Amino acid sequence: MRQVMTGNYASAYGAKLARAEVIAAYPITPQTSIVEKLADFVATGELKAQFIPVESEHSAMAACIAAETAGARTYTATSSHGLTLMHEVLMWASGARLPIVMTNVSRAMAPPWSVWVDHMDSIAQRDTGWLQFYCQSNQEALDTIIMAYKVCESSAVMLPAMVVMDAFILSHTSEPVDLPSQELVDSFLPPYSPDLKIEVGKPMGFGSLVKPDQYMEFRYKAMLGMKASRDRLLRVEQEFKSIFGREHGGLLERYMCDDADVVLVAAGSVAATAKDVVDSMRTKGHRVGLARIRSFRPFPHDEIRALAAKVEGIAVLDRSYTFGSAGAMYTETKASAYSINKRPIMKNYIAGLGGRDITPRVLEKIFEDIQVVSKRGAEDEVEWVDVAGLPRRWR
Amino acid sequence: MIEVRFHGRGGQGVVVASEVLAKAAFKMGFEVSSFPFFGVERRGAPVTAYARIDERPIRIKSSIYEPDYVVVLDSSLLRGVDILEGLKEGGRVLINYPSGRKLPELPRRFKYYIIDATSIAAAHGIGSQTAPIVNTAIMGGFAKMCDKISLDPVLESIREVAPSKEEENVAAAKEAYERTIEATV
Amino acid sequence: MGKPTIPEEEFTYPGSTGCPGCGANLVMRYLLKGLGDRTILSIPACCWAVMPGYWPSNCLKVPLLYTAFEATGAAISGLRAALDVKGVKDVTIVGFAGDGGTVDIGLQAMSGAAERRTDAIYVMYDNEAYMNTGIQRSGSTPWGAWTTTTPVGSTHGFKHEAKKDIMAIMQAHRIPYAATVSVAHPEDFVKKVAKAKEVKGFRFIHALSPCPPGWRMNPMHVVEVARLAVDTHAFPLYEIENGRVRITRKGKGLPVSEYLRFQGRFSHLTDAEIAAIQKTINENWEMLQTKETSGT
Amino acid sequence: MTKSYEEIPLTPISDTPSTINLTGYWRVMRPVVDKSKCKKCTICWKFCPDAVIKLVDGEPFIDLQYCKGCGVCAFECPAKCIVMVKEGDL
Repeated sequence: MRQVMTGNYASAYGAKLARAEVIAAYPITPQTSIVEKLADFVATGELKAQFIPVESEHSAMAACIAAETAGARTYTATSSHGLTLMHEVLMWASGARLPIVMTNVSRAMAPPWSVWVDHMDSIAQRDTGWLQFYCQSNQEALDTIIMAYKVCESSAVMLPAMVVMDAFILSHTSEPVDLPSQELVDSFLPPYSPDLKIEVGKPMGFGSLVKPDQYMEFRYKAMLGMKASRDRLLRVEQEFKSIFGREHGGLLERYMCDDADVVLVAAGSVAATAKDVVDSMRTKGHRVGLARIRSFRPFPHDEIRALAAKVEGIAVLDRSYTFGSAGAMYTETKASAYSINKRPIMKNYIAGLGGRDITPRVLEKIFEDIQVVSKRGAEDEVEWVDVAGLPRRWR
Repeated sequence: MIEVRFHGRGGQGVVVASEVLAKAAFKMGFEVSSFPFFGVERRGAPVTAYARIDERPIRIKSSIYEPDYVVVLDSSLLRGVDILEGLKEGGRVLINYPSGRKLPELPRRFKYYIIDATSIAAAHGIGSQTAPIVNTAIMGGFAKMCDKISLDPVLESIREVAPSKEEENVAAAKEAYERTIEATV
Repeated sequence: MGKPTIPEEEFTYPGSTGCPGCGANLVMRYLLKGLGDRTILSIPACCWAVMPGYWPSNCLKVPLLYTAFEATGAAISGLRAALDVKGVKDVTIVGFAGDGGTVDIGLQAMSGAAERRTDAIYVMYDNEAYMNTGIQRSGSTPWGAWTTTTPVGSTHGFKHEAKKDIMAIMQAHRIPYAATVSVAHPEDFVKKVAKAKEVKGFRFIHALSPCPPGWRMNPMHVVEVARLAVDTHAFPLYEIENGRVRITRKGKGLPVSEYLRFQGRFSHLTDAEIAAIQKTINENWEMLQTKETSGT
Repeated sequence: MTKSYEEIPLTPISDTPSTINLTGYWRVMRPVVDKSKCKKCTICWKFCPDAVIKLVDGEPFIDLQYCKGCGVCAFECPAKCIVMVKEGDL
C-alpha cells in the first residue's frame, strides 16, 4: 500500500519488514526518527526484537556485531559523526563477516558544524569492507534495506551493508512509499541462519589472532565475498522485481544513456533531480544522460567501462571531496574507464557540500560545461561548483 | 506542478501543515513531496516548510524558490520575513490574520486570502488559549484558496496526523474553510 | 589427603600463551570453575586476547567473542539481546577485560551496559597497567608504581596519581552485585563468582591479577604477592550486594612494605614514600570499614 | 604451514585446543616433585596458572609438555616437596 512518509520512517519500516531481531542505536540528527520509530515498533510489540539503547555509536555497532555473531539479524542507523565514530568497528563487522545492515543518513562532517547532507561521512568509510548503496528516493531506502539483507546474508557474500540516504532531502522529506506486506517480504527474505554462530556447547573463539603467514588468506576471502556481492545484488534485484514489481537500477542506474554524447555520473538524491534536467535538456535537443552510482561498494567497474566506451564526455558529481586528490566517485569512475581504448574526456564537479542545494540550474550548467569540455578538454579537471569568490557563476 | 511554501515559527507545526497538504493531495491521486527547511531552529524562530504536488512522480529534490502558493501561519512574520520572495506572478498567499484588521501594504500582483485561524483554533480548544495551534485550521483555508485541493481529503489527513482532539481539529479546519476570504489590498 | 577446595573440573586447556606465572591465567581458571560451561565470554584487546593462542588455537572450553578494546560493555549487551530474542536461557554472559579496557578506554561502554542493567557479569582482571603493550600506566596503576610511561627519572619519576576506585564507580551505578577477588583466595573467588552467577542484572568482579613481568617480580611469587595485597589491605576483599558493603576477609593488617618489597616496580620508593602509601591504605581501609558498618 | 584460503573459515574462528602449543619449551626452571614428602594437600594443583598439574589420588603429576616453570607450585607447597631445577640439570 502506498503511503506518504519520510525517508526515516521508510527506513524504519524497512528494518521492521526485514524482521530485524536486535536493534542497537544511538540518536543523532537527522537519523533520530528512524530509531524512535523502531523503538515504538518494539515497545508496541509490532516488531519482535530487542532494542538496545546504547550509549554511543561505537557501542551500537559493537553490540550489533556481538548479536549478529550470536545469530540474530541486526540493524542500526546513524549519521555523520556517529558513522565516523564507528569506523573501527565497521572494519570489525566486515572482518568478522557479519551481514549487518545499517542506514546512514549522510551528513557533512564538522567543523564547520553542519547537520545537512554531503557524502563525506560514508565516503570516508569506503575501505571498511562494507557494501554501500546510495538511494535517491524513500522507496529505494526501504527496498534497499530488505534487498541488502538478502544480498549480504548469502553464504558467498557474508559482509555488512550500508544504505546511504541523504540528510533531510530524503530523511525528512515525505513522499509516497509503497509499503509491501509482511507476507510478501517474508516470501522474499528468509530468516537469517548463519552456518556458524556463537553458542554454548561450541567452545570456539570468534575473531582470534592470526599470524602473518595466514592473515592474507582471510582478507582474500573477504575480497571474494565483496566480488560475489556484485552478481548477487543483480540477481536479488531481479527476484525483488518479480515479487514487488519494481527495481532500482542494479549497481549503476542508467537514464537516457544509450545515445548520449555526455553523461553525468552522480550518487544519491541529486540523481533524481538530474533526471528532470536530462528530460528538459533532451527536449532542447541535447543528447545527455545520467548514470547513477547506486552501489559504490562494490563499484560498478564493468558498467562504467561499458558506458565510457560509448560517450564523449563524463561529468562526475561528488558530494564530498578527498583532500589531496579529487572526489572519490570521480577517481574511481576514471580508474574504471582507464582500460578502454577510446576514453572519454572526464571532469569532476564538487558540489552540494554541507547541504548546499544542487538546483536543476546548477546541473544544467554542469551538463553544458561537460558538453564543451568533451570537445576541447578540461582546463581544471576538478572544479568546485557554486563557491562564492570563484569566477564562474552557477545560479 | 504546484509548489507551496509555508511560513511559521518553530513549535507552530509548520512541517505538519505541509504534511497535511501532501497527504491530502496524495489522497486525491496526486504525486506529492513535502519537506521542512532543513534547519535546527528552536521554538519561536521563523521556519519554513514546503510541498510539491504534481500529476507525475516527483523526482526533483532541490528546494522551492518560486512557489505558486505561500501560507503564513503567523501574521507577525509579515514583519521581518520576506514571505513573498520568489512567489510566481499571480501567486496566492494565505495569511492567518486577525479578523477585522486591515492587511498592511502588499504588492497587488498577488492574491491574498485571510483567515483568523488563531481565533478558530482557540475556540475549538486546540492548543492553549494563549498559544492555539493553527496548523490544522489553516489547511481548511488552503482548500478554499487552492482550486486543486478539496476540503474532504484535507480533513481526512488532519484526522491522521492530529495527535489528539481529532474532531476539534477537523471542525476548526471546516470552519476555516467557510470563513476564508479574499482580501483586498 | 586433602580434598580440593575448589571445583576440580577445568575449563581451560594447557598451552595458553600467557607468561609463566601469569595471574590472569589464574583469574580465568577460577572464574570458569565458578561459572561452568554454559558461559559465553567476550574479551577485548588485552593480554587475554592473545593468550588463547594464534588461530586456530584456543585454551578455553567455553565460547569466546573477541571484541574491540573499548567495546566489551556493548558486546555483552549485544550477546544478551541476541540470546533473549532467540529465547536461549540459562547462559551466563561474561565480559572479561583488563584494567585499561575497563577503567580507561572501556569505561563508557561498561557504564552503559551497567546503566542498561545488561544481564551479564563483567570481570576486570587488574594487572594495574597496559601489560599487553608492555607495561604502560593505566588509570588503574597505583600511586608510586614504575611503568614505561611513568619512568623513574630525576625530575618526576613513578606514577603520581591515585588508582581509580572502580568498585566505587560501579557501586555508584547501583548494580546488584560487585565483589573483589584475589588469586590467592580461590575458594572465596569461586564462591563469589558462583554467587554472582545467580544474580540477575549487571554484576562486576574486580580481580587483582599480579603480573610478573609488569610488576618486576619473580613469577613464583604471584600467589604470595596477591595474598600480601589482601593482608596489607592494599587490595581488600569485599562485596557490595544491593548497595551493602561487606568485607569478606579482614586480612592480617601487615605493613604495606611487605607487599611492595616483592615488586621491582616499587623498588625506587623512599621510606617516606612508602609511608605515604601506608597512610592512604590505612585511610582507605578505615573508609571501607565505615562503609561496612554504615551499610553503604 | 599456511593453509589455502579454501581450507579456512570466513573469519578466524578458533576451535583447536591450545594443547597444540607445547609451552614446555619455554621452561628454564623445571619443577621436580619429591613424592615421598608430598602430603597430598592439592595446593600445587590449585595454584598452577596453566592448569598443567593433574592429581592422581591427590598426588601431583606435572605435565612437562606444557609447564612453563613459573615455580608457583614450588613456592606455595607447604611441605616444600617441589624444587625448581635448571633445565638440563638433574
